[in-house]
Amino acid sequence: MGIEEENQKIEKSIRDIARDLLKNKEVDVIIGYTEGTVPLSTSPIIIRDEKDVDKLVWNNFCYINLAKYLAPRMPQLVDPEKGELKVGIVTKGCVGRALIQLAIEKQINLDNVKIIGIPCNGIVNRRRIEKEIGEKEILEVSVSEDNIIVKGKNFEESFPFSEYINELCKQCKIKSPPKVDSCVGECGEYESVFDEFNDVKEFESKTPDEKWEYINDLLSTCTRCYACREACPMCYCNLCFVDQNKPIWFGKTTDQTEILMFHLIRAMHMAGRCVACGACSSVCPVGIDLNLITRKLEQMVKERYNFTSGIDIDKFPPMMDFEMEDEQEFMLEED
Amino acid sequence: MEQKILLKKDIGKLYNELSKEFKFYAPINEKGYITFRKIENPDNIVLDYLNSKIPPKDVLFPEKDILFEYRYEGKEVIIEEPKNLDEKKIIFGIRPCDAYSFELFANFFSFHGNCKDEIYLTKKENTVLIGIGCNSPRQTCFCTSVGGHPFKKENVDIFLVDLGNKYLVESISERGEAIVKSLSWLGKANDEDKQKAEELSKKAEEMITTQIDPDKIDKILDENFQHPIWSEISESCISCGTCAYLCPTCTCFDVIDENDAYHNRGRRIRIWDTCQSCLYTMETSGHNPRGSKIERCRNRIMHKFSYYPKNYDLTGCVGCGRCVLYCPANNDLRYILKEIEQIES
Amino acid sequence: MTETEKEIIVTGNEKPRIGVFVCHCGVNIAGVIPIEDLVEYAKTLPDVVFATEYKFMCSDVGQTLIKEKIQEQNLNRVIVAACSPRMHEPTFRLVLKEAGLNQFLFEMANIREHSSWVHMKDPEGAYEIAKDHIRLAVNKARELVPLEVQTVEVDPSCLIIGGGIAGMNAALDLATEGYKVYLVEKTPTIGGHMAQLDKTFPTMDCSACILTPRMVDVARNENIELLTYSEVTDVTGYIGNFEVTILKKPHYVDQEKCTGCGVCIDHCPVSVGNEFDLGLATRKAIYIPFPQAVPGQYTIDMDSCIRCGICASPDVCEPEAIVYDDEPEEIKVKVGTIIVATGWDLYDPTELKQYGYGRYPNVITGLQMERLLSSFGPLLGKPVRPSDLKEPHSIAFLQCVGSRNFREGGNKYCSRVCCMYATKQARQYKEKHPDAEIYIFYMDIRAFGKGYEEFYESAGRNYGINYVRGRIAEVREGEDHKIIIRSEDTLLQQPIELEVDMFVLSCGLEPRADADKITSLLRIQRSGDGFFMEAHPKLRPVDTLTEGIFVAGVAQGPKDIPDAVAQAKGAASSAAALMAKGEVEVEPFFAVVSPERCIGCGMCVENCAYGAVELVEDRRFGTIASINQALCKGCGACAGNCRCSAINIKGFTAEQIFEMITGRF
Amino acid sequence: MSKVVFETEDEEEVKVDKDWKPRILAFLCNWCSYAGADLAGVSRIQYPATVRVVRVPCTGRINPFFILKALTDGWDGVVVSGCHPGDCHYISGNLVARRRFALLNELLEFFGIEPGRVNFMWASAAEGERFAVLIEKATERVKKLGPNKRFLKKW
Repeated sequence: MGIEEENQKIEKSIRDIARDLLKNKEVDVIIGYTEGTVPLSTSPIIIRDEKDVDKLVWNNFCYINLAKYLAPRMPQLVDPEKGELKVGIVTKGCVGRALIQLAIEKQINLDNVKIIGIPCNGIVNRRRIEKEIGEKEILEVSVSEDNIIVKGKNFEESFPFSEYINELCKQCKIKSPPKVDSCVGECGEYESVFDEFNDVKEFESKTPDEKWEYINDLLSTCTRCYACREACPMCYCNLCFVDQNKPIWFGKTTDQTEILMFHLIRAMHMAGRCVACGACSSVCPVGIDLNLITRKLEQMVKERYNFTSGIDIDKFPPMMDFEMEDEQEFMLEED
Repeated sequence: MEQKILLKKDIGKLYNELSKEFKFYAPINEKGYITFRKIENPDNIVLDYLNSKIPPKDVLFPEKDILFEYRYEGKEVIIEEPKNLDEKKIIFGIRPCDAYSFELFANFFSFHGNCKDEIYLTKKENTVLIGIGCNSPRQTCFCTSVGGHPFKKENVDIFLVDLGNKYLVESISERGEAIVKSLSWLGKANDEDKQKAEELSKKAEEMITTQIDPDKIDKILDENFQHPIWSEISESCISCGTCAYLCPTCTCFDVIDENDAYHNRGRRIRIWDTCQSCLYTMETSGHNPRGSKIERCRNRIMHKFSYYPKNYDLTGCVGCGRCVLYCPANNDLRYILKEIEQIES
Repeated sequence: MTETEKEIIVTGNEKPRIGVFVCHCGVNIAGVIPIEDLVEYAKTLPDVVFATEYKFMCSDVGQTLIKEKIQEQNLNRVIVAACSPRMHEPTFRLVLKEAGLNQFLFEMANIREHSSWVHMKDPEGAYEIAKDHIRLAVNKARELVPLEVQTVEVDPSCLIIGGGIAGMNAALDLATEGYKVYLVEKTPTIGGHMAQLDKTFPTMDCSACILTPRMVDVARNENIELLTYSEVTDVTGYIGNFEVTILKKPHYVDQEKCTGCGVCIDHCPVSVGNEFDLGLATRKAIYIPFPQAVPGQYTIDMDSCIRCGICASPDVCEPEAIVYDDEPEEIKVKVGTIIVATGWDLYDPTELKQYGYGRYPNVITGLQMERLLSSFGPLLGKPVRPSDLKEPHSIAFLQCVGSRNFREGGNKYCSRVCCMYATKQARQYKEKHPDAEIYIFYMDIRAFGKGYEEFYESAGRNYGINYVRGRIAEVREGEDHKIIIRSEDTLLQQPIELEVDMFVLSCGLEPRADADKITSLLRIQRSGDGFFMEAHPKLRPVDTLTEGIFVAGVAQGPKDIPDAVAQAKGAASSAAALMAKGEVEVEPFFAVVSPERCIGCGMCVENCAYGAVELVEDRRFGTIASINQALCKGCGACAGNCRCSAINIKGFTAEQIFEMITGRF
Repeated sequence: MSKVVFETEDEEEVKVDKDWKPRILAFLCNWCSYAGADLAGVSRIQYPATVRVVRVPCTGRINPFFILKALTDGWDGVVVSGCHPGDCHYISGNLVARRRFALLNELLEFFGIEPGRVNFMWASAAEGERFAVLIEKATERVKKLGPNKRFLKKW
């Protein structure tokens, strides 16, 4: 089955489930994706009425992690009388992981959430496509068979799908959301996820100088706009560490040191919590691809603490937990 | 004024001559997108581009702008003003919409001459803008609705039109005239060239399909501060601030101090801020009049389409379409404005 | 505070006025670091309004100097650059308090332990470090705020772990003073190792004769709750308020019904080695450790019991006291203080193959010799060779077995009792067998106690005991299980070979094998030798680093009976001092939550070892963390992990540490 | 005396003396490592004069900020030392911290900060000698790397 067909099937089932949920008053709103107004995009949408469910779409440009709309308790999702609304949410694997992780961190109540699980077949790496097309205006993008077809004035190019999806999607083992009680769509069971992390290991085999060069070059254009933070479903602090001013642990400018500090501390904060949705890279206005750092985070907690975030609602994230037997090979020892 | 011809192969020559006197900024391709950088090698200049992703505002209004530095000498505090403000700059290959944005900037940074920001104004004063006509506006562009045009020449010193293998060069200001004169080797333009430029201008104008009515919007906004539309508009917004960071007219900044305790020195810096940030307008008391993204999304629209016209008689948007194109949540400004237009007054 | 002195109120908003007091510590600091220069340097630091020096800041004169200057210079922050804060921080805090300044507006710069002493050979480096430590202290001092001392009530009760001579003495002292004591002993009887000894050096009084009356006193004392055959399984809480869980192991004999007739022992068909006699004699599966045991309670050793049921038959046990389905019992007590007196284990010489212990029947340990010599022992005080049960004519003792050994696996320390007990045992044997040949192989004799030297001297002179200076290279077994010893007499500088009937290894003392368990149970520390560590080797020899927990006896380090008793009394006295006051001041260093930053993720709840954090619903801020200050110890595990930096630790605030980091060089 | 000359006018050329002494900031937990350092002092064990000590109640208190701030603020190296696992005065503070340090250490290396710039270790109150030996080792590691430039905030 081609990807396009698959997507249409998923789209239909999303609409059917959403219609039923709204009809039966099981939920008050449905959060999903709708057609974008510019190529390579979709727009998140909140649907309140049964008749609008046909606005829901599913394709390979649904890069925003919808769990974000639940984390900061949107005013639109709270009714002055009823309190928190019951929400149905179109959930691909990483959205499902984010929801579970948020529930572990006591930020959402899964009782109020209906997970419309869908199997995701990968999100197109739009930054890469934009880059390869260069200074030509993309007017239309579609996925047919296994190719991404990009059309514009006087040109048409096609890219192999499996090559041009997000790096994280290529590695993704959790295509549909892990099963929890409130699943209404297609949810899977994941005990533990095997991953060799060859990409991370390859990077780590470099010398410190090479790594330093690479990371610096990668992050050098960061404008400290924090779009990555805002798109991240797991970033929901009232006052982010970058905004704290007592004491000011690091500056707010785009000096190299400060940029590195920001990304390093953000990585520290995401360790064991990051759900590898890639939203941060997709939204970066200057196109910084953070997937390598994301992969590193996954690899660290998996290999050290056998933990994969957002799978098991009963398992504490590694930073909340500890074992006497934890590895400590990095500790300085007498010879 | 007299129109000249610059052959594309002569860009390097132009750079070599002008960079003696000016710091030469031009669009280059950096990591897959176009941005304005100081040029070291003229071969890097990309003039055949749609529009830069990062607007050239950061040449004069950088993300990190040092306002002053101080240090202690003994008990005395010595304040050092920023140096090289009067450094001569050229911004080469700027699109008309971005050039127009500098005019909006001038309003903000001088506020009718009552409150002048010398740092910006001095820098602007010493900068020559060499614009280039926009042969193929994107489908997201709507400059013609907000006082612009793909071939608007008024805001630059020298205006170029891409004629294929050469540029039509037209000096607009006196300063531009002087520069063009100094480049004695420029060729002469013939009528055919001029006519072709005219055609390109018309063609470009036709390509812009989005039409909005800023005056009507201004009126509607006045009466609908509490309209439920703000909640709808902000619903899908993730408050990332991409719209503001990529906007050529956004001027909001935050002022911070950096201290180096050991060396007894420090500096005051201005950094970009965005009205989409949850800390924007946060008060020391902990109260924030724009506490939720409903208010913050409204502020962005109101600021550009209501407050700016009231303060300066101009729309605070140049219609470059960057926020439309790059919004991660595809919260399309064109559609937002259309919806506002439809509000019944 | 005298009348002329005024209280200095500090709100934290006024400009810091910091005073720096640099201590010479005699030559300890001044011998390495130029103090004058240090004072001059301190004066250049921002907000330092006064700096001076003195020979001994901790002395009365030094303290007075600080008090005067606080008043005179109107100081609102004080820094003493001297030794470790672990040494004198309390001293100087008191000085501030007396001078009318909040005692937490004080900071120490450690320029002795961390500078002059460790960089003696690099005076320039030491000076640099000292300057930086003063600078760091000044930076932190700027951020100090006054804190209120907290007091907690101290429950007038004490848990004593270990019923040996140290534990018993501590228990009796505290009970006499009227405090409730829970004396927990692992074995079925109290008495400890002292009960195994025959006579005690140097006075040669009978160990049992002086010990058993004390044991009875302990049992009889109303204030002492004796919990034998019991183990502490859990300790929570803090000084003044420890919650202790004790597991009472089942005896399988109903103490209420048992008359102690002993018929069961006669009928029990199982015979196993007797721990009390170190395997030199046997006991039955149902047993009493030794006749004078307190409590005199019978116990069935279920590991060796074959459950034949004989003892339970009414013919054997008329009162029907045997309870095979006896269950362990868990009791919980609340105590204000804890004394650890867990004692010692004897070094096991099996590993030292060259001495033949465990291979040759006539090689025994000193403690086994003690049992052989004991008139209460298995042989009623007539030592015989284990191989043929004949009285030996010649005996050799080897000193320092498992002590003073710097090689892998050895104990580096001196066990302090072996020289004396070997000499004592040799004298005892000589008294009964004047013809016997006794050799003591030693490295050097350590007879340091009162009357010890005289005792040792007389052993050689009056008893004809041969002291041979030299270590034994190896022993082998000769004919008739005799032991052939090869050694060198280092005084005569000639090798010797000697054949003796019996060979006694004077083994040293070791920390208890289960000391680890106690360490983690009580969160106290152990020194490098494995014994429990005192808070300060000189000045706080009975305290541990955990407030409210004291240590006594060999648990803290090898010692003889008088020292163990003295320390026990010291520990009892320290514990009593706490309980007598009824309350104790604790450092007000606990966690505080900024509600506006907290997001209620609950990470701190999981990370807190004391259960001091819980999530609560706040009307304004939603779900947020809340700290129970009574439970919080101020460790900061919550603060270190908080993504939102919503938690701060008083006394070690982020601002203070920030200032120290940024105030470099 | 050894000296480091930073010529900070644009090109930061750093001349390193052969016996250049790195400046290391050490975060020591109050109960084990600080006491261990004290014991090293009491025992007069000599180690290089490179560490300045910040006392913290427990390694659990140490936020990654502390370590990173020390690097951006110009310390040449950082040492973090606490109680051995299982011996924490606060039961498990060092175990919580250990996970944090493990991740921070890996991330620092991932970002290309030279291994050895930040050193984590355990030293108990009784291990004055071990403390001295490890400080010596940490000093050697930092010395080999030279002055901290990568993460240093440039003015």
